[in-house]
Amino acid sequence: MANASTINNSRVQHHFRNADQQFSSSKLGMWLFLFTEVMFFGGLFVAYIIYRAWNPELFTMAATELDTLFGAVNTAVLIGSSLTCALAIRAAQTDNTKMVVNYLLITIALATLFLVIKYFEYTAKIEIGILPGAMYTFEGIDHPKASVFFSIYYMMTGLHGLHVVIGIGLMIWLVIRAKAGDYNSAYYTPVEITGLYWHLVDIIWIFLFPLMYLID
Amino acid sequence: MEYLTNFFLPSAESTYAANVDALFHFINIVSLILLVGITIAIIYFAIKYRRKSQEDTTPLITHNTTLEVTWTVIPLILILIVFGWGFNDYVEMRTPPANSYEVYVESFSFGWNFEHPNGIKESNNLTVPVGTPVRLIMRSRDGDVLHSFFVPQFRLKQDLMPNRNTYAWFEAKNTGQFVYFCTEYCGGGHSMMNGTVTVLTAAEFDEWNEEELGRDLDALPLAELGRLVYQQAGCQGCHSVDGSSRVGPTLQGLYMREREFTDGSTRIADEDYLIESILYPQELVNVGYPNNMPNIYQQTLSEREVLGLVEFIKELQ
Amino acid sequence: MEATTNGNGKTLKVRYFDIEENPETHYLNAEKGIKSWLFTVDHKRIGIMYLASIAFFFLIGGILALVLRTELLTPTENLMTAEQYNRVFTLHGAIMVFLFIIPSIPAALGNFLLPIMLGAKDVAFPRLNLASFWIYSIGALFTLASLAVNPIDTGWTFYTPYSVQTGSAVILMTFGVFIMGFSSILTGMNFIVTIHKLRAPGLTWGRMPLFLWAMYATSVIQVLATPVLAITLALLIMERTLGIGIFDPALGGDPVLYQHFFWFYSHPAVYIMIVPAFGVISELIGTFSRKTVFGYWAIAMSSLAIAFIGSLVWGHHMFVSGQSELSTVVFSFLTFFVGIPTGIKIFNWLATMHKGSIDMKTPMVYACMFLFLFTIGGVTGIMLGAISVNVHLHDTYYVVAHFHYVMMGGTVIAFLGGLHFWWPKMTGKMYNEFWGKIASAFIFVGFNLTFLPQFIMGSQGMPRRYYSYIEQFQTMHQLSTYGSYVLGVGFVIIAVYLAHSLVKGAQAPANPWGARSLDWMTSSPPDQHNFKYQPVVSNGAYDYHKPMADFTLGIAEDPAHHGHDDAVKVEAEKAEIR
Amino acid sequence: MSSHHIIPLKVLLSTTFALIVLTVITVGVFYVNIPPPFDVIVAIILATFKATLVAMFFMGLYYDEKFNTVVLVFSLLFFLVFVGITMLDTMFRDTGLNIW
Ligand code: HEA
Ligand code: HEA
Ligand code: HEC
Ligand code: CUA
Ligand SMILES: [Cu+2]
Repeated sequence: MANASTINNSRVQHHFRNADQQFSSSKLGMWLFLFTEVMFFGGLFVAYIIYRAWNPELFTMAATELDTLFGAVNTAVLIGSSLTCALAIRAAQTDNTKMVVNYLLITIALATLFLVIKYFEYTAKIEIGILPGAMYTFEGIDHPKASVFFSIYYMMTGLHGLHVVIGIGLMIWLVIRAKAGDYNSAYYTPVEITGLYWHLVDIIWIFLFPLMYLID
Repeated sequence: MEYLTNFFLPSAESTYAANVDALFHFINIVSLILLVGITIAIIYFAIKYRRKSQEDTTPLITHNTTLEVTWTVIPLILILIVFGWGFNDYVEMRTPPANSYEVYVESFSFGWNFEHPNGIKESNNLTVPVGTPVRLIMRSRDGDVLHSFFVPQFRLKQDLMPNRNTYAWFEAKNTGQFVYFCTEYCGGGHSMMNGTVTVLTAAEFDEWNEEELGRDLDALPLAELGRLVYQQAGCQGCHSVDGSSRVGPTLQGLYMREREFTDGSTRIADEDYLIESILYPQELVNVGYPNNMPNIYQQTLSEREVLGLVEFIKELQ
Repeated sequence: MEATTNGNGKTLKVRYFDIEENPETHYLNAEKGIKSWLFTVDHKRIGIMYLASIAFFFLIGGILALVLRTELLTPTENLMTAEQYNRVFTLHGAIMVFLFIIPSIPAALGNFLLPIMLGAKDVAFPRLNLASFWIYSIGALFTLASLAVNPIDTGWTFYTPYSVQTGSAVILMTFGVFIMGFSSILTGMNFIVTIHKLRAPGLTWGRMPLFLWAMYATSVIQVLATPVLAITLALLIMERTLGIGIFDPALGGDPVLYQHFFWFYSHPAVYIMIVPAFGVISELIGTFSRKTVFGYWAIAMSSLAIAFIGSLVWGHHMFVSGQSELSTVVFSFLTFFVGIPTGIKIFNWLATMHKGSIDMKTPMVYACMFLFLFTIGGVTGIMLGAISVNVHLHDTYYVVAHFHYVMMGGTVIAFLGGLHFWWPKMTGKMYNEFWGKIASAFIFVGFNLTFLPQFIMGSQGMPRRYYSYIEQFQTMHQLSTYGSYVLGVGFVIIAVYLAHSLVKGAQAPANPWGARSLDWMTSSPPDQHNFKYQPVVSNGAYDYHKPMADFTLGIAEDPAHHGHDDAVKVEAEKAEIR
Repeated sequence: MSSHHIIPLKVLLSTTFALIVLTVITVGVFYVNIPPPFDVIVAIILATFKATLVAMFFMGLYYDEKFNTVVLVFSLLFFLVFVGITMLDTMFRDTGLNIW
């Protein structure tokens, strides 16, 4: 959504009084969007919390099937990508177009790394029959609702993964525009706003990691 | 007054019904007073202050704290009364007396089974003694959907779920027959999922118990048994015996009639066909009907019961 | 076109300008061709497109209502089988709620009016606004597709496990609703940002028309609650496709949890429907009583209070669902508190009429009708909130009557009032006052005849979503059905005279009602960019005690054009530009 | 305009450092085996702390218009309402009204 509002290059759109007004409007819009994201993921967190409160033993048993190392590494990867993303904004603010592109590329690389790791995680599970819902065939967890845990796991990490993919798409688009020299200290709203989005993706993972992987 | 209250609410036949009604009438009266007041004000203002000329001017009145506090506080008091009152009765409605007579209620698409403590089973009619608290332990059949047990005259309603029990209780004040409905939407047969609660005197109830317990199902002629199963296994919810169409086709005149199926084939409804369509309803689906007859009767019905059903259907000519 | 003003709290030099009557070019004819509509970023045109869409869906929903009422004329089968009936009421409910009433006032009237009332040229994100409309259309297409495939029969609430088991096209339908949810969210975001950032110089929060306060509160609910609907429906789709077992008891899930999720959105959604209606009523009553709205701040803040309290009460739909007794009691307690701010509004409107100069034009007739009907709907909501009574009334026609009184008697009536009120502004044409009043009479009579009997049969125990019923209820059902026909006639009359006014109606003046807010300070229909000048506001939206001359303000962007050269200086107190 | 604040490099780098350290602590705490429910509480507190850092410095809320912070806090509040009230049901089923 952020993009649609700001496609117009550095020019101020006709209904805004000045660039400042446009910038702070876009930012407020993005924050409201993040608000909806919080509630969107919130639904899944509610399901998580309630099922965990109902079946604490299930969550302890099931979490052993998740690889803490993968989770921890991915946390670090995302934190790193948040940093490079913030640096990309900084570069734009300081009129350093080349670094904008470079930082964005690093961010994209890290995001891709995150997905690759997730891919290995998923395949390892799928191989032993840990699939969401009705397709679940794994027998290693002795609990009638084991499949529900993994449904929640797949829904949450899957939705998060989808956000990562969207983030990568947005950043590729930013790279293209940045290469064309569209961003500078006077106008960098899309970078700033995509950054906000990306940090939220990071924040959600910060919560997912201990809640999914670190249950004992 | 009597007439008016009966006009709005069905007769109050359980011990707590009268309390519920009292609150109902209280809210109605308060609401009516409010509504009449508001309506009079609208009409009065609209006439008294109607625009007399285009040059009319109006005074500047931005607010009036006293007035505003008044119409905040009065409703506040009213809602607290209504909440407390409703809460109080609710506690009663949710707290069955300790010595209640317990009945297990099972709902399924589309019918009801009741099981008494002494093992008597009934379908689509619940028989209880008057003046005795009855506690319902309710559950929907495994794999089924939600239903809700509603007896208007008892002011009783509770949803049933397939995954856990829910509870309700009532104590009937008078003998008689009272309709119950299913009030949680459950599909094609939702509006046919009704039945009756029969309230008997203590003596009648004992008599009824004896009669039911004394009945030897194995000695019953097949067709008689079939009729019983028809009533109790839920067939009744979907199949009529008088020619009218419910969720499924009527059973009247079915025997030896030619049937048409969605796969284009046809078949004469002989004994074999009847048995198959009861035990494996998903195989052949009649044209014009949904494929939603429960696929459970291989497990729930004995061979003799199925034969009984067939004999019963054969007699419905 | 930036008006180079910089008045952070300073005094502004302001010139009067005349409003052009019946301009040659305006937003409707500034550009031509179907593309100039479909790809417009003009909030006014988007508003009109929404208006057309919701009128279409109201027609469909209404026809379905008449069909289902006709089926209920007798206890036996009249037109259709039980399965078909179930589809009809589900589609009626779903279309009316998701395709008609939720976008009705916010997306149609709101889009048209919000920037104009703010003195802005457009909403903050015009392209996003167009995207919202397209998202709505795509969602609607999915819904219609489900109609073609296998119309859904779950009730508009999609309760599990029935919605998981039924063979109808639940996925298409819920996916359509899921998509439309995003349209709602984006519109809400857009409006919040617009109200925060694009108010004209001098338009302080305290001078905003109450319609904008209502839209603000509505937008907050939209942004807050709709994502939960989205995730709920997404999970429902997953339940059907993957069997994830969160809501389906057959797989270890919990159906009551589904109900929490659904109502966490859908209860606040009823305030998405009614709060904009409150906004419209404030405008109507202020204008046609020609009097300062009594208790401006109380009305403004009560919208926010309703939005807030309304988010805490969703469980009152689940009193007999098997949720814990504790939560039942808490939900009942909280439910009643919505009545307080709502009551404040009702009484403040009455107080506004007191000592006013009341002109009973059609919009005002609807406003008074609203006060009457909505009060009935509201107090019966209080009845339903009382736990012990709710146990008896839940899922009976009493509930059906309650929600039609608030949705149809409240929102739709307010919408009709608003439609007539702003019709001259939107189209530049006057509607026929005589036929307007005749139709409103039909609607009033038909409506009460339809839904009053439903209260009675509901209390007597007639369950809802019933295709047939026991004979005892037949009289009431028949009254109700006849009432719905009268209602239908009313709507046909409206459709006819509104269509007629488009072709043959008299030209509308810029400000036919002598109103004071900015939407009336521009021509009818408005200029493509709303105002020829950047307006500057120095009066409240309801300062009816001041002479009209104070209100036509603007900063001449081009003094040679329409501006009086002997400009008058006006003190614009605290004219803040943010 | 405050929202155009350029966040100092030092702030960004130390935030990252703090986040990594906190991640290590989170994992470390896991191996300490705190008894439930305190393990969850500690994990949530740590995660909240990390999230706050990200929001304040990476997302610039610390330098930004206050209203944006209000929006974020509000969303969390509503999430808590959603969980909290729903749990009044899910945690108290079949306890009847004896809680009073
Ligand atoms: C526009 C939509 C709308 C609005 C505004 C409301 C407003 C209210 N509703 Fe309604 N409601 C629905 C739409 C709406 N509702 C729908 C669609 C359903 C059914 C869904 C389904 O199952 O399909 C429903 C169902 C519903 C139920 C569940 C019924 C059941 O299924 O068992 C309850 C129970 O508490 C309820 C309560 C209320 C209350 C307390 C209000 C309050 O907001 C009303 C406040 C207003 C007033 C109180 C009147 C004005 C005040 C005064 C004149 C002051 C004096 C007041 C007092 C003394 C209190 N509603
Ligand atoms: C906005 C919401 C809305 C509106 C306006 C209506 C309007 C009407 N509704 Fe409905 N209704 C619902 C929302 C709404 N409804 C919902 C949510 C349900 C629950 C569904 C469920 O259980 O799942 C329901 C259920 C419902 C039932 C219960 C079904 C059952 O439980 O078995 C009934 C029965 O009488 C009914 C009747 C009516 C009638 C007669 C109207 C009338 O007011 C309709 C009048 C309208 C017309 C007759 C249209 C005429 C229009 C024209 C002729 C053209 C005009 C064109 C222009 C102006 C451009 N509705
Ligand atoms: C949920 C509703 C439902 C219930 C309960 C149900 N049926 Fe059916 N039945 C149907 C439907 C629908 C059909 C038609 C579709 C088909 O042929 O499968 C049908 C078909 C039949 C047929 C074939 C009828 C014909 O016209 O060819 C017979 C016989 C039958 N059912 C017997 C029974 C008996 C006996 C029971 C109870 C033990 C029973 N049904 C319970 C819905 C139901
Ligand atoms: Cu069973 Cu409705
Ligand atoms: Cu509600």
